[in-house]
Order: sequence, then C-alpha cells, then structure tokens
Amino acid sequence: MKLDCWRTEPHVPLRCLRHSFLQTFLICLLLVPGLLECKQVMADQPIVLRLPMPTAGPNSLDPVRGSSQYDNIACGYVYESLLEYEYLKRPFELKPCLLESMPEVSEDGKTFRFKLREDIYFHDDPCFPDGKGRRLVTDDVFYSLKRMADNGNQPKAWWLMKDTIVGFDDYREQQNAAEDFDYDAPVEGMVKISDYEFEIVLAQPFYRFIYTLAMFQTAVLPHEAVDYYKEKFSKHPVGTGPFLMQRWDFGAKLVFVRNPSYRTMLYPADPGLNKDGSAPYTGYKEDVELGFYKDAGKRLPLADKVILTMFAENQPMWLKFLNRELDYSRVPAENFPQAFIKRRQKLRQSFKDMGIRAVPLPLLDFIYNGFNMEDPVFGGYDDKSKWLRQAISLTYDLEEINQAHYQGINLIYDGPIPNGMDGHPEGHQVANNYRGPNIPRAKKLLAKAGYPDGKGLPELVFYTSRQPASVEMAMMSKRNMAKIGVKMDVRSVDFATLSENLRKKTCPFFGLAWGSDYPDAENNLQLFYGPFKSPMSNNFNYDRAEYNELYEKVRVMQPSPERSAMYAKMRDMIIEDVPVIGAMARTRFYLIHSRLKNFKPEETFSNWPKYLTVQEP
Amino acid sequence: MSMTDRFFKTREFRKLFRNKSAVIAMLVIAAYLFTALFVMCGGITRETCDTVVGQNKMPGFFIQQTPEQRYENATSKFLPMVQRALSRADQTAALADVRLGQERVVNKSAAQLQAIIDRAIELKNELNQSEDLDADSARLPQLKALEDQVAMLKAPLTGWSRLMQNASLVLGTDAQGRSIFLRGLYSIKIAIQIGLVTAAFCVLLGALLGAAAGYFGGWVDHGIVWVYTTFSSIPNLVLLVVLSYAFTDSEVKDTLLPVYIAFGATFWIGTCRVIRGETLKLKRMEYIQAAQTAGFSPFYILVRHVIPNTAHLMLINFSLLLIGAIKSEVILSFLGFGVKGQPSWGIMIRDAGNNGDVVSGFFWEIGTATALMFALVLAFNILSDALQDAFDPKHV
Amino acid sequence: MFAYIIRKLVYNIPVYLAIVLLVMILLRQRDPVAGLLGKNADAKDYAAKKQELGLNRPFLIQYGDLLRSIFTFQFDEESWTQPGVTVGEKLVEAVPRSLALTVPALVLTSLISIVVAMISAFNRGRFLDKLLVFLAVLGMSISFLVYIIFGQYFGAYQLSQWLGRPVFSIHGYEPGLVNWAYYMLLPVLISVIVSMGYDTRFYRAVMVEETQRDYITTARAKGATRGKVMFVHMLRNAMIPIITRIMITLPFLVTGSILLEQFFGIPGMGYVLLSAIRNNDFPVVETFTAVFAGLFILSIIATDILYALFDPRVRLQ
Amino acid sequence: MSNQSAATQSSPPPAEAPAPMVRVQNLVKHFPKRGGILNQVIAKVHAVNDVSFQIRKGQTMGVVGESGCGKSTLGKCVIRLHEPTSGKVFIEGTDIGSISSHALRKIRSRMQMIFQDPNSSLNPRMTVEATLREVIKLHQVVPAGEVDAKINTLMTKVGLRLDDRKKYPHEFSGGQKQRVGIARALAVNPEFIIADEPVSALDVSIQAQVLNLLMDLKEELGLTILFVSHDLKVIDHFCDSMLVMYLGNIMEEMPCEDIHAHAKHPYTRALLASNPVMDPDHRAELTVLEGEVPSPYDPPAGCPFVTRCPIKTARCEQENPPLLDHGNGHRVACWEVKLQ
Repeated sequence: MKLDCWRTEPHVPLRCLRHSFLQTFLICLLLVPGLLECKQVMADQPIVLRLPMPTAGPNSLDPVRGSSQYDNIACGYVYESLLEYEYLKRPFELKPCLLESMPEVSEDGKTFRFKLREDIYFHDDPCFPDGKGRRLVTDDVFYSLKRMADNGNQPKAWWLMKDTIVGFDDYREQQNAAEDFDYDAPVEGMVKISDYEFEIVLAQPFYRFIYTLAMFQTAVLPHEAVDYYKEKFSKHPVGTGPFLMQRWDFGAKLVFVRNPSYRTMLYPADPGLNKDGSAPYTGYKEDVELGFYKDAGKRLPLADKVILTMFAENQPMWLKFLNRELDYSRVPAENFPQAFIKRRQKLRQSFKDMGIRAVPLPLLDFIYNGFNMEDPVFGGYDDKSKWLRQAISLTYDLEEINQAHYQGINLIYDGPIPNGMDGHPEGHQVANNYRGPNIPRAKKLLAKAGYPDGKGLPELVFYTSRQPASVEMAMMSKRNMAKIGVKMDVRSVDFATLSENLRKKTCPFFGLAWGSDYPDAENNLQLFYGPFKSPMSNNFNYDRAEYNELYEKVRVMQPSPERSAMYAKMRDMIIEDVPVIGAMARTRFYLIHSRLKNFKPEETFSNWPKYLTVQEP
Repeated sequence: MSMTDRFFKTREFRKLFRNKSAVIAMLVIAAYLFTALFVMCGGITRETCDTVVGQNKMPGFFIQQTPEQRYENATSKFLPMVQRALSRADQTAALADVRLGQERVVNKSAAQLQAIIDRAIELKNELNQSEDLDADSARLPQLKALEDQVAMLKAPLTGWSRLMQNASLVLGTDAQGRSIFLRGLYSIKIAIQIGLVTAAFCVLLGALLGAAAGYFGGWVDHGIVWVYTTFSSIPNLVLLVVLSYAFTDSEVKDTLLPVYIAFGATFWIGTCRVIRGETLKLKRMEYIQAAQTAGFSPFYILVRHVIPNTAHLMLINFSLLLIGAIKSEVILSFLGFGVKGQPSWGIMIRDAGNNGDVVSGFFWEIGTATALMFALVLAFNILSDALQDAFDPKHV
Repeated sequence: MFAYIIRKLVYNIPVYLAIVLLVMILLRQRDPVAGLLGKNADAKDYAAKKQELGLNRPFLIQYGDLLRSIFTFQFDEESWTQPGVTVGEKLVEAVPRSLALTVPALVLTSLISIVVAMISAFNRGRFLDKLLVFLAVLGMSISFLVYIIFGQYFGAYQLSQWLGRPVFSIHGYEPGLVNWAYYMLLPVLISVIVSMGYDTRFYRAVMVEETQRDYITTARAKGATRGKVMFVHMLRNAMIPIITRIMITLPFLVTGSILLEQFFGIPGMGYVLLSAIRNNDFPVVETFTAVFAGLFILSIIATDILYALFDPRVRLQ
Repeated sequence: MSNQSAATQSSPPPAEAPAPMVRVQNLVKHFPKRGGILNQVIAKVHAVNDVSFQIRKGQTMGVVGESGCGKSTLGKCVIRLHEPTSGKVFIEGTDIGSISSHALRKIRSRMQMIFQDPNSSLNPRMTVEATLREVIKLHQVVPAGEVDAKINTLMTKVGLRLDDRKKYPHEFSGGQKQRVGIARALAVNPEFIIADEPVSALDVSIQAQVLNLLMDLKEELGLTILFVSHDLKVIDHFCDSMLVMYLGNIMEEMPCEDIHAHAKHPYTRALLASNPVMDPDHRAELTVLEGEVPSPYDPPAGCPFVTRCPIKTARCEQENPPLLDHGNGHRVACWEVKLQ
C-alpha cells in the first residue's frame, strides 16, 4: 500500500536540498512521515501504472452485470473471454485467448468447435480448496454463459445471446421459472466433447456471434467463486486474467496486482514488413517508431501493479495528469484548447516539451436524437409525418453544438453507421440528406406536412439527461426549432427516468448515444429492427417490413460487397424516414506521458493493460 | 401604513441609518434590486442571455488575444456562417438570417461577399501552414489581413446596436460565445427572486409558527417543535436534494418551484426557533399580561402584541435567509438540482468549472458570477450585521 | 439525569418515526426499478425486479421492516447500486473517511476562530477588531464552490508546479495517518477558511457579551491581568455557547462535505450519499438518514447534559 | 383637579360596613415541579396556601411580605392571570373561577392591574394613544366618537401632558411610564385594581408622586385596591388594612393604624424592625431574624415560620397555627400570640 503514492519516487529526498529554505521547510513539515518511508522503497521498484477512470467507476465486477465501457475496462484486468483482439493490429483482428486456436466453423456457419488451452488456471483464491486456482475446463465456459441467462444475477447482456444458441432461450425461460436455477441442466446448443473441447450450435449463422465471444460479458469464471462469495462475488472477482484485484475503494480507486500464476503469455513479436515492403497492418510504422515492439517476447503482464483512480469531475483528472500523477489521460473536451492548437488539432509545444504524446482516437459513436415512431403526431410512416420529421431535422445545427460543446472535434455524419465501419457514407455525407441548418427548406417541408409555421403542431416533448451540457444542447436545438415555429418542451431527467419512459414508449423525442459493441455496422443497424422494439434496443420503435427483412438477411452474412450494398440501402432508408436526427461521433484525444510505454489507446476492447509498462526517462 | 412608518422612525432605525457602511450596503442592494426589476421588466430576456454574441471564451475588457485565438475568432463563427449562407439556393434570405449578436452581413452583393470570402480563405490556408501562430510572429500581418477581411463582411455597427454589442462583450464570452455580462446581470434577477421568495415565505411561516408555539404552549408548542425537530434531524443536503428531486417534474421551464420547495421546507426552522424563543420571553413581559388582563383574545394578543415585537428578529432573519438562499442556490445548481434553463450564478460557476475555465486560466465567467454574488452577499451581510447591532445588540 | 435522558429519548421516538417516514415517502416519489434494470428490460423483468427489491410490498410493511432493521442495528440490506455490499459495510467504509476530513476541520476551525474572536472581542471597536470582522464577512460572502475550484487549482496544482513536486493531493484518498497530510490537509484548510467567518463572528459575539458582564469588570478591578481575564474568566464563561455550537455541528461531521469529497475524490459519506440519491439507492439513503437522525438527536441530548455539567445555573428537569 | 374631586368624595364612609367587593376563599396555588422519567409532577411549590380574606368596596388592602412569599401570585390569582389550584374568588358575588373565558374577558373590565415594571408593562411598539385606544375600543367604554376625548381625560387624570399622546414608551421616564400603566388600567373604568408593586421599580422621589396619584385616584373614583408591596412603609402609608404573608400563608391581617403598636406576629414585628423608622420611640426594638427560609417545595410541617421564629415552641413545629380573629379586623396565625 505504501508503494503507490508519489512519495515513493526515489528522487524526493535528494532533490529537496535544491529548493529554497521555505520550500524545503514546507515539504518537510508536511511530509515528515513520508520521507521516513522513502528509503526502504528505493531498493526494488515495482512497475506501477497509474491510470484514470473518468467516472465514478463500476458498481460491480461481475461480468454479467456489467454493460458500460467502464465495467468493461475494470473487468478486463481480472477476466478473460474465449477470444480477444490483437492489441496492436488495425483494423481489429480477433485472436484466441482462452482457446488453443480460433474456433472451427462448420460449412453452414452454425456450428462452432472450440478447443481450450490446457494451461489456464483460475486465480489463487480462498474459494478453491487449498486456495489454489484450478484448471479451466469446458464446464466453466458453459457455466459462465448460462449465468447470462439467470435473472438472479441481474444480467445486463442477455440480448447478446437472445435467439442465438439453439435451445438457450428455452433453457432460460424454464430455469427462471423454476424454483432453483439449474446450471447443470443441458442446453441443446452447448455440446461438451471433453474437458477441453466443446461445440456451440447456433440457430442461424449469426455473423456477430464470434464478436460476442470477445466481449467481457462472456468472460469465463469458476462456479466455486460464485458459490463461495455469493452476493459478495461482485466485489471478489475470480477469473483467469493477468491481474488480481487487490483493493477496491468504491467510487475512488481500484488496485490490481500481477497475477503470479498467469499462464505464459508473451508480448507480441514484431511481424516485420510484408514481403512487398508494405506494412503488415495499418499504423505499423508508427508502432515501430514508438517502440511498441521493444518489449517483444517479454512475459505478460509487464506491470506489477495498476492503480485505477476514479474521477467524478474532470478538473482533478486533468490537473493530476498535468502534474504527472497519471500516466495518461483523455483530454476532456473543455480542456482541448489548452492542450491543442484547435486550428490543426495538434498538440501545443508546451505539452510536447513535457514529453507528452497525443493520440486521437475516433470513436465508434452514434450520438443522436431519436423519435418515437409510434407517436401519433411525430411518428408514423406516411409522407406527412415523414416531412414533419425531415423539417425538424433540418433545423438542427450540429455544427453549432459541436463547436459549443465539443470544441469542434466531433465528426458529423449522416445515418446510423459510424466512421470506420462498413456502410459509413463516403465523405460522411449522403446525397439525399436532411442535415441542418436549412431553415427555408425546413419551413417548406413543415408547410407541406400541414403545419405552416408550426400552426396546429403540439409541443414536441424532448427527453434528455440531467447533465448540464445535455440541457444546454437541448436549449440550442429548441431555439433553432423555434425559427420554423416548432415548439419544444425540454425535460431533463435522470437516466433511470429516461429508460423507464423509453420502455413505456412515452418519449416522443429523446437524446441518447450508442457506442458500438463490436466493429460491425450490424450492431448499429439492429437498433432499428422491428422485433427489437422497446423495451429492447430499438428505442425508436422503428418497424418497417422491408428493413426488417434486410436486417434478417445481413445478420447472417459474412462481409462482402453485397452486404455493403445492403448496409447502404438500410442506412438510406433510415436517413429518408428520419426516425433519428444525427449523428455525431466523438474523437477522443489521449495524452500520454513519455514514461508510459506500449500504450495504444482503444475503447472497443480493454485487454491492453497487460501490455503496458512505465519507464522513467 | 402608519404602523410601518412609525416602525421606521424608531430609535433603532435611526441608529441603522447613522451606520455608514450599512447605508452603502443598502445602496448596493438597491442597485441590485433595480437591476432585477429592469431584468424582470424585459430589459434582459432569457433569449438575450442565450444568444451567441461572439467567439467562445473571449476575454473581457476587449483584451488582445493570442494569435491562435485571434485566428479562431476570425475563422470559426461569422466567416463560415456567411460562407454557408452564400452556398444556399435562396442566398438573400439566408444572408439576412446571418447574425452574431448585433453583427449582420454588410450590404454588399453576393459576388462582392464571395470575393471577400475567397480572399479570407486564401489567407486562412496560408496561415494554416504555420505550425503554431503563437510562435510564428512572421505570420502576424497575414493574420491581421484575415481579420480585416472578416471585418469587411460585417455591417458597421452604429448607435444602440454598437453599444449593445460592446456591452455584451465587456466581460467576455462563455464557452458557447454568450455574453458573460448579460448572463451575470440576468442572474441578479434569479438570485433576488429566489432570495426574496424564500426569505419572505420562510420568515412568515417561521414567525407565525414560532410565535404560536411560544405563546400558546402546550400541544401547539409540542406539535410545532416536533415538526421542526423532524425536519432538522434529516441531513440538510439529503432533504434539499430529495425534495428538489421529488418535486421536479423534469421540465426545463423557468419555474423555480423545486428550488422554492426545497428551501422553503428547510429554511423556516431557524426563524421559527428564534421567534419561539423570543415569544417565550415576551410572554413573561408584563404588557402581554396587561393585555390579557384587559380581556383581549389570545389571537389578538398574538397578532397585535407578540408578533410585532419580534419584527426586528424577522428582519434580521430575513436578510440572513436571503443570503443563505442565494448561496445555497449555487450549490444546488452545481449539483444539478437547482435552476434550469436560464442563467444563474450557480449555473455560471458550474459551467465555468465544467468548461475547464479555471484550469486554462480563463477567469471571466467564474469571476463575474463570483464578484456579482460577492457584492450582493457582502452588502446583505453588512446590512444584517447593522440590523443586529441596531435591533438586537445582545444577539449572538 | 438518567431519568432526563430516558425521557428525552422517549420524547424523540415520534420524531424519529416521522423522520424515517418522511424520507421514505420522499424517496418513493421516484421509481428506482427502471434505472437499475437498464434499457433492455421488459415488463416481466421489471416486475421481477420490483419484487426482488421489495417495493411491491405495502408501504407500511416496508416502513416496519426499515424500522426493525434500524432498531436492531441490522444494516445488512444490500445496496441496490452496488450489489453484494451491505449498507452497513458502506457506512463503515465511508464514515471514517468523512471524519478524517471533518474532524480536523472542526478542531482547527474552532481553535483558530476562538482565538481570533477573543482577540477581536478584546479589541472591540478598535481597528483590529473592525478589520477582523470585515475579513470574516468577506470570507463568508464567497461561495464555497469557488473556494474549492480555486483551492484545488492554486492550492494543489499550481503550488505543486511551483515547488516542483506535489504538496497537496489534487485528488484521491489513501487511508492511514501517514497519508493524511498529503490527501486531507488541503480540503481541511479550504473547509476551515470557509467556516472561519461564521464561527469567528459567532464566538466574537459571545465574547463581547461576556466582556460586558460585571464579573469581568470585577476581575479587572481586582487587578487581574488582561490575559488572565481573557483566558481564564471570559473563556470559561463563554464555554457554554461554544460547546453548544460545537455539539450541534457534531452529527454533521458524519455527513462529510459533498462538494469537497466530490472534487477531491474522497469517497466519504457525502459522496456516497449523493450518488445514492442520484441512483435511487433507497437502502443507503434511508439507512444513512436514519443513522444521522439518531446521532443528531443523541447529540442534542448530550448538549443538554454538558450544559448542566458546565453551567451550575442549568439544572436538568 | 384632584383637589376638586377630593372635595366631592370626602364625605365620611357610611356607618355600616359595605358588602365586600372582593372575597377570596381558601385560595390555593401550587406550581408543579416536574421530573422523573415521564416528566410527572414530583413536587409542588406552595405559592399560595389556603388564603382567605375579603376587601370591602372602596377599601385598600395591602399585601406585604418578603420576595417569593407568594404575594404577587396571590394578586395574579385574584385577577385570574394565574389559574388557582383550588379556592374561589368572588368579585361582587360572582365566582370568576366558574365563568367561561368569554364571560371572564367581559368581567375583566371591572378589574384591572397595575404592573410592577414600567419598562416591560408597555408594548414598546405602541404609542400611549394606541395603548389606551385599544383597551377603550375593546370594552366599548365610550361611543366611538368620544374615544379621543376619553384618552385626553385619562391622560390628564394621570398627569400626562397631552402632547405625549404620540410618544412611544421608550421616550418616557419610569414614572411617566407607570402613569401610562395606570391610565391603561383606568381606561375601562374598573372598580377593582390590583397594584402589583407599582412603585418598587421607581426612584424614591418618583415613588411618592405615583403613590400620591394613586391615592388621589382612589379617592376620586372610589376604587377598591389590592396593593402588593414588599415595603411596609408604603403599605402603611397607602392602605386601609394589610395582609402579611410568609411562604404562601397569611401570618397576620390587620388594619393599618399604628401598626407598630398593633403588630403581634413575630414575623410582622421582625419586618417592622428591619424597616428603619423615623419615629425615635420605636428605635429600641431591633430583632434580627435568624435561620433560613425553608424551601418552598418542602415547607415545615407546623408553622411555616418556625425555622426563623424567635419565640417558637415545640407545638409550632407540629401544628400550623390557625388564623385567629383578634377582633377589630385583626387576625393572627401564631400559637404564642394569645387572644385578648
């Protein structure tokens, strides 16, 4: 515990002398106890990562209970799934994690055959006999998947498994209705071959399934831990991951230490240039330049300890980063101009002088304002209601919002598919768009819809979150809408109320955002699939037979030009019908102190902490 | 009327008016009240406060900015607006629509405007080749030229609109480019409104209940003491937040009702306690007994003899509550339970915090809100001190 | 005395019942279920969750259950937002952190402001007094929030930059005495500065009243030195209002300071409480309020008893 | 003016005694002391203990005793500012304990009180005029049109200048304030006045003025007065007869004629002795009371005065002596004072 504060830096007592008397006095006065400690620490130096978590942090470290990106990050230290992403490769590439090799997929794409590694042990933990972690077997995989179906665990991610594995839905139904949830009861689609081999059979050849297996919700954990800790399991995580959780100050700090029994896993080797001299993957050269391959062949994890600090406010996180107390930080939008020359989105010289490196990370974001298509006035599929929504869409000035609230760094695009995914429009824009602001056109369309200058139109009730920025943005849109005579009634509610209203379909208009779970547009397009209507993920309650048909086709297709065309077609249907106004995607800027090595920021997956290390220059 | 007249002519009031700092404080308060009245009469509307009047985070007093900021100022608001308007099918209408605070497009033909813009874009591209304008003094003439080009797009301001534009920029702009000065002034109304309503309600309620409890004693006293003990045993913040949470119907309208309810439910207790204590003291006074002997009804005695004699305490409590309400509004707004949909000092301080103003050394918004609030609260503090000195010298 | 305490406790039972009732009613103006479930839940999940949380039971039963758990000190209901953690554990975890911040702040504030108040009261009417009073009022006129924002920036960040190393933590918390100065001193100082104004004024008024009393004049007339009069006679007699004020603030130590905790990342009671309210974590809010109210009532009774101990004129009846 | 009215009223009193204006019968007033777990009554202060007396119309009865002896409580019980624990008070035959509070308020116009502390007996936020007007209006003493005239009359009567009508209490001296208090008491044309130490808070020089005013008014208006004071001299000077109280009990009742000669009770004698007297004849007698005043919570079983009595006997400690009539309106409660 005493190792992790700044005072452990070895140079403290030495450099004290160089300061003025007053400074020295001040420091001595305040830190007498700290100074006493320094000596013993200097001998051996564990590698300690100090990383930020820009939120109050996860509520639970039980993977099935998690849903947010922050749950993902926290669980990533302790748990592993069957598959994971290659750390440095771009575009994303899956690789086996708990598996010996990638699963074999049958001809029809429905049967997946898995072979587990035989050298995987769970963390040493009192829940096991003798406190020694046992070997991971097939049953653990099935058990972990089944936990997603058990309502008693309050799972947040059942939708990932819904209608996917043969017999799993029935199993869920039966077991939840039964007195006790029986984890031993068989599921037709989960076939155990041996302790290290099994098959999973899908109802349809869903393309997405393979990605699901890399998500943290499907992480494999031992039933002993759940039985032993019961309700407390969510704060006593036991998995197979590279780190053990040492301490958790709820809302403040998570401390992880190296898992001594972690299997031998090595830092990836430099693949070298392809034979034709081209890079083996996008961004390879930069990686080499940044020395990402210097640690090749070393055993993971590289760090001994990770201190993850939660920040409810941005100001302290930013100040702590500037003060070198954090190894990296996201740049809060409000601090962007301080660190960057906005004009070129380049890091300022003063920051470079501090040895800071900037990495922009375009996110797979879909920030939007959605309509309830079942709303009697603003919903509907006939021309008039379509025109009405188009008119409203044309009042929106996303650029204004971008400038005022995101320092102009967001990407504005048409349709629901974020940049970098198949189906994203070229130049971020489609020809027949309804992107605002275009007040004259909006007025015309509004008149055509039967509400000249907004006459006869009831107030549009808009639900948004309580965050000050959301309210400000809503007020901007309200002012713009007023220009064509549409009145908006802004209601800022907490997320719980918003969810409830969405579930009950009582939000005519609402502001939300969707972050893609896996890098495929299908993840965004399913938001408009009719059968997924509220209370499921289709908050718009958008339901068009034509669209639904297309969706059902694409979700079982492998990537192909044919699929791309269908994605574009679905995208354009959405743009024309305007169930949603948008969209924006953020670009996250990461600032990294030079002492943090091997950090390639990524938010879609979070297996990267094991690759990180620090080295004082 | 004559009653209040006589009240103001008492020795205590004369003592109050002899206190110089109290008089200055009263003048300051009067100025604030006047501003609040001005705002209330439509002098500054919410729309005005929400209008973008210039570039984001411009410093006040028209302080010269760094070259990079000047570049941002020149390129990011007015220029693209005109550019976009020119690209529209209905150019004239679109051009007429362009506005930034009081600034409008100059009365020139589309072709002329296009020429200016082309030149500006050219300059912009040249400037863009520079790594860092702040460190690149050779580019300054080009920057100046760019600024001149943008200025040529703007119609020259005269008279009132010039005055308004200058006024709205005098203390700079916030992160959205809105006038800090106007928002600060508008917030005076909000603060005064919250302060007055809360203080008036709480003082009246507290005085009435306190006097009744003290005078009648018995079950009335027990009941009232019970109610306020209950309220005061709940942590203040829990009560404030839960109340404003419970009573917010989440609509962003200019209703301050949740704030009133939250403050109203908590702030009356102090007054009630004080007045109850005072009434217990007064009850032993012989003139109350004289009134009883004379045969007045208890209610008459309460209203005519007891409550007027607690007036000084009510006055003092009023000013203390006013301060309390204004300061609590800041905290409540910061936590997101206070004022919504319109500016207030709390909102301004919160925004300044959220927008990283302090960290990046931009103190105009937080400074304005703090200074305006500081002056008002200080004035009220001094006044309430003077009131206490004059009316209740023994009060601790 | 014993009888007095018992009677006071009995008298406060209805108060206590009302507090718990009030908080429960206010909290139940909101529906926590939807928020806890997330957006993909259906009506069946909703009903199941409601059942699980016990929110579909009659209100009076919920009320009774809560009261039972409070009066039997069984704080083992699980937090709704942080599964697996009982309310009691949360309390035990968070309260010491709040205390680490509030207790030193109270001690420092009281000591400093009593000394300043004495100086001020003794120089009553002179320039020094006027200056001190003005400074107190000045300090009171600035929002707490502004102190924190500026304090964190200048006190922690800029100071560290200037000295070349961190002196005060910008954010964060570590338990232990060794770490205290680093993590807690700045928030404590901010809190001292904020409350100094109020306390100084209050104590000054108390002292001024004491200086006007006859016994002070008598003491002076008897030839006691200025200092002796000030410290021995005046302070002893001013103890009652001072103790009262300190006693009344005691329960609030437990609630911590929401703003300070939020900004400095100290996961104490204020922090926990605010997030519990925001996330509709009823068990945490209810239990905490109940515990606080209990402490509050006890401290009022304790104040009365101290009164009697310190002031021979006061007799408990 | 006072001369003139004195002339009209100076006819000698009728030969046969008039009906009593006030009759107090077995009046008891206990103040409870609460305590114990349930805050129940655990003890009682016997402020007034079984007191009976009567005042004839036009008479002035003085009540004298040390502070805390219950004399003010007696006065307040008589006018029912305090609710007596038991016993009855008759005002011209009406039992004021049995009538409704409404009727009581009505009957209040017939009896008034003059208070001890002129500083607290007037509402500081009301002018003299307002104070008087309020009372006059309440009891509709005069038709609405004549209220102003009535105020003027009252003010003149108590010797206040008419310019002072609009003044607030703090603008008057103590004596003037007491005059206002008297005017307020007189405003409703009462027949019976309780004066609760009306001059004890005033300077000695003012005392005489106010006392003289009271005497004049009494003569002029034929008032019946219960005069409470700790000052024997004042009583002697002002009253027709007096009650000596000790620990809530009447020790002696006697006419105020040559009290030094007549006083029989050891307590009365002790009181007399402690008062410096101008008369050289009485100088010799100087008794100093020894012993302690017993706690009012726990009065002695026998004579209340037993702890301090210089002439006590064994009997005094056992039995409380009855108030025996010694004739001529003289009653004494002492075993050692023999009937003549």
